[in-house]
Amino acid sequence: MSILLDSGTRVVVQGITGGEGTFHTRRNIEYGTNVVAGVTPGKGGQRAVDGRVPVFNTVAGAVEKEGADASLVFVPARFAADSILEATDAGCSLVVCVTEGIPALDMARVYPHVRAKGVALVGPNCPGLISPGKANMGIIPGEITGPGPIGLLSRSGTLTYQVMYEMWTRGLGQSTCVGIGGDPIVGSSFIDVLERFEADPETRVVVMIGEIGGDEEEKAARFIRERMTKPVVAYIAGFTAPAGKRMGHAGAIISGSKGTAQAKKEVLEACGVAVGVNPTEAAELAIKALG
Amino acid sequence: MSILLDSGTRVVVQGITGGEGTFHTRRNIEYGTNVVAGVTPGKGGQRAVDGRVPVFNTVAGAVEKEGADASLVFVPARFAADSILEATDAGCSLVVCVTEGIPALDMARVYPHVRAKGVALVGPNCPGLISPGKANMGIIPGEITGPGPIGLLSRSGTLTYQVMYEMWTRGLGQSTCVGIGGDPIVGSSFIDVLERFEADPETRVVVMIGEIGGDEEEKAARFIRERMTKPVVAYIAGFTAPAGKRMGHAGAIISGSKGTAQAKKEVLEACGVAVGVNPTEAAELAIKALG
Amino acid sequence: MDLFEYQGKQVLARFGVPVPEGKVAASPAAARQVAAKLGGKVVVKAQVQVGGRGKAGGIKVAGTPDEAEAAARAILGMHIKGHRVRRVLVERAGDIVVEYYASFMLDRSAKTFLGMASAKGGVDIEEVAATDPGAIARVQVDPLVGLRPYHVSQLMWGSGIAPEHHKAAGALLERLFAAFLGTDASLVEVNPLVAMAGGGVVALDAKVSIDDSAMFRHPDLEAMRDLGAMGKQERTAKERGIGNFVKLEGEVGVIGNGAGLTMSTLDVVAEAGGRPANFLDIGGGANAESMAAAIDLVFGDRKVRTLLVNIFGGITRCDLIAEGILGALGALGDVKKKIVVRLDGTNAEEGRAILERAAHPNIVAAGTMLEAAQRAVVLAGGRRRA
Amino acid sequence: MDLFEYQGKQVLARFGVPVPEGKVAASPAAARQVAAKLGGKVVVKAQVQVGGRGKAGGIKVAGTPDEAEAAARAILGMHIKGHRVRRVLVERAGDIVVEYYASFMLDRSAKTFLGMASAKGGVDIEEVAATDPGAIARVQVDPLVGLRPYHVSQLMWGSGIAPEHHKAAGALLERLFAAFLGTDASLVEVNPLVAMAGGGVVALDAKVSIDDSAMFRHPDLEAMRDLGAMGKQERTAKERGIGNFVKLEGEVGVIGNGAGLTMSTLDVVAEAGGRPANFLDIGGGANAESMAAAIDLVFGDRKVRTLLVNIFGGITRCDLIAEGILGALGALGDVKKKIVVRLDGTNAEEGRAILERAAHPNIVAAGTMLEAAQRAVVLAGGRRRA
Repeated sequence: MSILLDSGTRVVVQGITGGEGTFHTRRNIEYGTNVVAGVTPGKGGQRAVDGRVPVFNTVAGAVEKEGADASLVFVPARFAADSILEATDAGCSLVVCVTEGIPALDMARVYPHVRAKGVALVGPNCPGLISPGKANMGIIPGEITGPGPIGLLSRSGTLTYQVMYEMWTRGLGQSTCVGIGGDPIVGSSFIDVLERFEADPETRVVVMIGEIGGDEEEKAARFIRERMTKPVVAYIAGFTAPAGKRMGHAGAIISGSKGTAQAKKEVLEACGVAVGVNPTEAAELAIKALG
Repeated sequence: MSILLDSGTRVVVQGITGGEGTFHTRRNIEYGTNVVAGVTPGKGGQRAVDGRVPVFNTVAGAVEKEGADASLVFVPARFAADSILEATDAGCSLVVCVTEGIPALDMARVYPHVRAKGVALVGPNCPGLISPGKANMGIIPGEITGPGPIGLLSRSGTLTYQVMYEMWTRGLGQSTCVGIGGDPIVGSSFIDVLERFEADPETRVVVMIGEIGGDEEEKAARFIRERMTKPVVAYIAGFTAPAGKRMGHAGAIISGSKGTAQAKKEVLEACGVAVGVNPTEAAELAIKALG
Repeated sequence: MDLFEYQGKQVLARFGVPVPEGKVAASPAAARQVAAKLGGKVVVKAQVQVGGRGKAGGIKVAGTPDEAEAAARAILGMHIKGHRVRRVLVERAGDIVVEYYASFMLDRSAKTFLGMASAKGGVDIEEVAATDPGAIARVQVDPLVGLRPYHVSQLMWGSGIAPEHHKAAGALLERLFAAFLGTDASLVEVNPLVAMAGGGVVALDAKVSIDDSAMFRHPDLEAMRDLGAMGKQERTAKERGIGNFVKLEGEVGVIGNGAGLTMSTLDVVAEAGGRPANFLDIGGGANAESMAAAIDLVFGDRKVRTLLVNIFGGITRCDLIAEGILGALGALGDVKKKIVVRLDGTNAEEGRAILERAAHPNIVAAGTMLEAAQRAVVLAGGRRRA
Repeated sequence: MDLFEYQGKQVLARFGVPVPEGKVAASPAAARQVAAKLGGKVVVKAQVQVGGRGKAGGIKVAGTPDEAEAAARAILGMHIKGHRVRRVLVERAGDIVVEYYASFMLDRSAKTFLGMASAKGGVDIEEVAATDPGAIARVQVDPLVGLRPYHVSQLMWGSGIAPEHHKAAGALLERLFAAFLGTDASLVEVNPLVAMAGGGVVALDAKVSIDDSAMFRHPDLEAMRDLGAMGKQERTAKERGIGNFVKLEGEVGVIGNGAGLTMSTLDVVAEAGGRPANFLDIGGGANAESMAAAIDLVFGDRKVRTLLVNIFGGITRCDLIAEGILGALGALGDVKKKIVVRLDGTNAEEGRAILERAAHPNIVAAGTMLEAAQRAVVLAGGRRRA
């Protein structure tokens, strides 16, 4: 059992007939992911991705006919919040939203509903998640990792790949790797995912990749100290980021003294989490923690 | 331990300085209820109910200063939904709303928020609840009952008193009596309360008083069959009600064939619940169920 | 409060729901005028709050103002399932391509809003629900989330409504939902929702029920209340604010406090072999004046032979009730009918003492609810169970 | 996107938030005109997106148009914490009774909205939060529930705002929240919110930050974007859509894909003893053209000695990146500066092969991110850690 996603997960892809949707669905299928349906309103009855996937007009239809229980959202930003709600109400227990650029207000209104329904939302503005050797939902390149004892979670996209790759070149794979997304409001927080890794028998060590801005890492640090028995290793990006300047996605705004990489590192270390100075060292710390 | 309410419950009364608020708060205090605060915006710092209760401007203030953990709402209908939300957000775990005439739309918007926060809402348009011998929150006359092994729940006001009285004249008291209210949308449903009675060691037999309209009783019947070990006795009012006519509060609309007293009786009996033909028989059935 | 079709359409139109052009008329002459003004073919429709008026002959098509007048003359004054037709709606007739169904309502059971749509419109939707449930698309709309595009999409694709009508019908649904929220409705129903030959969709019928508790926010809707459609006693009860009154067919008048207790009182009267003449819940906090007015109202029905007053005092004080009964008897003068009174709860002993002291020949005290019902039935002429 | 005070006030006023009468001016003469039109005492305020302008002399009171012109002349062109003053806001001055604070913002941590109010207005609110946290009332406003009367009540009673100002300040808060929602703001802040001698409350300052992701809904706000306030390279990046660019002070140019990886690249450059010249995240799905434009942009800074390109291909294909680099070098012509390139992930081998075949003298291939950073630092002149 991996967390959130495994080979039994029945995935519906929202926006499957779009360029990105088709491209990544194909990659996910080739990885072994059980993609059972796609959704594009008005294209119900067609088949997408080289005829391999039946298309429905609504997620409810895909759930009813194909038993989909997880949704992967590739819908454009201005419709994506609606798509998350649709998947939630249709009964998906996992929703992964890759879409970047969803207005924060839309997500602020989506989050409490999704949470009240008990749905695990990953993202938006995230690379998705992969349980190596089992299934891949999103845009993480499957070829740079493999199964192993590391649970990886990250607010970042390509930086995650970097860390995965650093581990894999050292022969270290992951149980599951979750990119939680860098937007101001995302579904699953670090703590939500840490809790799952703590309970997951396949995960022995957890690697957490944070960055400047917000206080997710600080909250995670306290959670790790109080609630986790498994070793956690961290890496934080943004030591060189100048205060008050924006660096890419909205998750990377420094707000006063709190939220700096240095502050996060100090809190993490105070809570017993080893923090690597670069991705390479983080990978090496993970190996050390495995013993 | 009674369900929902006992002598340790720290009650704040919203709308305490109004006529009804003052009158019933006094009765509740005289019954032994631990009323620790009242709320009327603009009257913070005063004392209400013969100087016995400190008044605050906000529920948050009452929670902070007096440790209130349950709210009793006597606020007029057009402000009552707001009061329920205020108590919820201030951290009360129990909110009892006596107010009648709150628009259904307001309650429809209150309910999902209250539910998401895990608050037990009783009412609106209900007589409140009483744990005889311990505490009384609302307008149920305390003198017509006493402590005992019966858990009583009802959608009705005076009919509840009738049944309580029928039992008490036979020497039978209650663990807790909950009037869930007769409005189209109320907080706690029959099932929510049945679940608590099932778990309550002081309750040996449950008496449920329903009426025509809706399908609360039918849902409760299935819950009783599947999940309850304690005997449940029921009484349903409205056998003589003509189809399609409204009888008082909105909870009493017959919708087609479903929702009639006869249909409810049949479903209850099919689920193993003895149904009395009048309040007297219901009380007698409860005695019998006690063995 | 249920609106008549013509009122419902006025309200929906305010929220942008397309409705046929037309006007209500209370006389054949007025119907003729409306038809003349509209020009061309019109439909004349009985305005009654009950289904099945089409089969009853309450809807007629008229090609000319003359025909419209004749149709109105035939329809006005008709009785449809006990409802007398007092007004007709005269509307421009159009070429209907297809009939759909759409509604939003308060889903009490799920404590949320429910939207429904079906390609099987123009027929009894409850029948469709019973015989072909798959033909009706349903979506729950979380009241905090509101109607979103995906809800509309689910209703369109799930209902079988033709894709070429999705855009127009979807837009109508959005406006219908706005009307549902904006009027504090417990139900807005459009059946049929029709697609016209010229393109576009129209609400050809409208059923709108407004939450009475929300009327304080809608004085414009309160003004639509048609007291004329009520029975005389119901109207009196409404106008004088005497609790909640429903006329029934028996001879035992019933007054209780609280809907549940009053319903239960009807049941025990029936159980004792009597037939209740009415339901009258005088509510919480009744006093001497409201009690006197209630007795006056019930005795206004000549079929009533006995009155049963069943009060369990909570907020209501039984001493005030007793005084109200005596006051009413004083004001009514030479009444022969008996009043069986059962008092319990707050100040019940004081109330019973007041009645005992008065020793009024028309008042019969009863110790329990069952005893009270049995006595009332006997005094009204005994068991009548058919 | 942060709005200037005068823009923020325009926006708030649209939602009914009361603001002082006034107008922005870009020259002393224009300031004089505004002052003359307003008549009486005015305030001339530097328009900069940074705090502390009062202490820096960026706010002056003027009794006459002459004085307003002189004040504007003194303020325009000033540098306040590195920001050049290019405009002043000239407003009517009023008699302030008391200064409060109010704001709504997106609370990322709690994933909800946060409202704050304080009777300690007109001072740095972060300082108040640090020294006297009890002076600030906070309420979380559930985005699905919205701002309700009880939230406003809690802010009023919890903040210490005088009861006589509750009604006016409460109404202002409701409008401020409407503006917050209506503009997709991540922050609306009024500090100070002042009560005036003549009664009423006014937003005397306004800080409004708009969510860039929501700009597609707000073309009117997008039109307020002041590219003139940006540096030259930032402006170019924005205008040409070349990812996310931030100018820094060093000599090692940095291009990466993804904000996290690019930040991490800056860190390893610093760790290797170099100083990054910029942050440039070219985002996902970069291709040959965008890569060429990015290189052109970074080399536009003469201080840049070496460029480090760090790409981990996901959606981005490394072969296209390699082609872009070669294309850029061809177009730039006689460039002496070296480009250290590290490629991994999607099509990395193809990308490396392309570069190897080209054997361009300015391109230095690196096997890992750390190695790339070290090489770039050496090529830029070695360790410079202060």
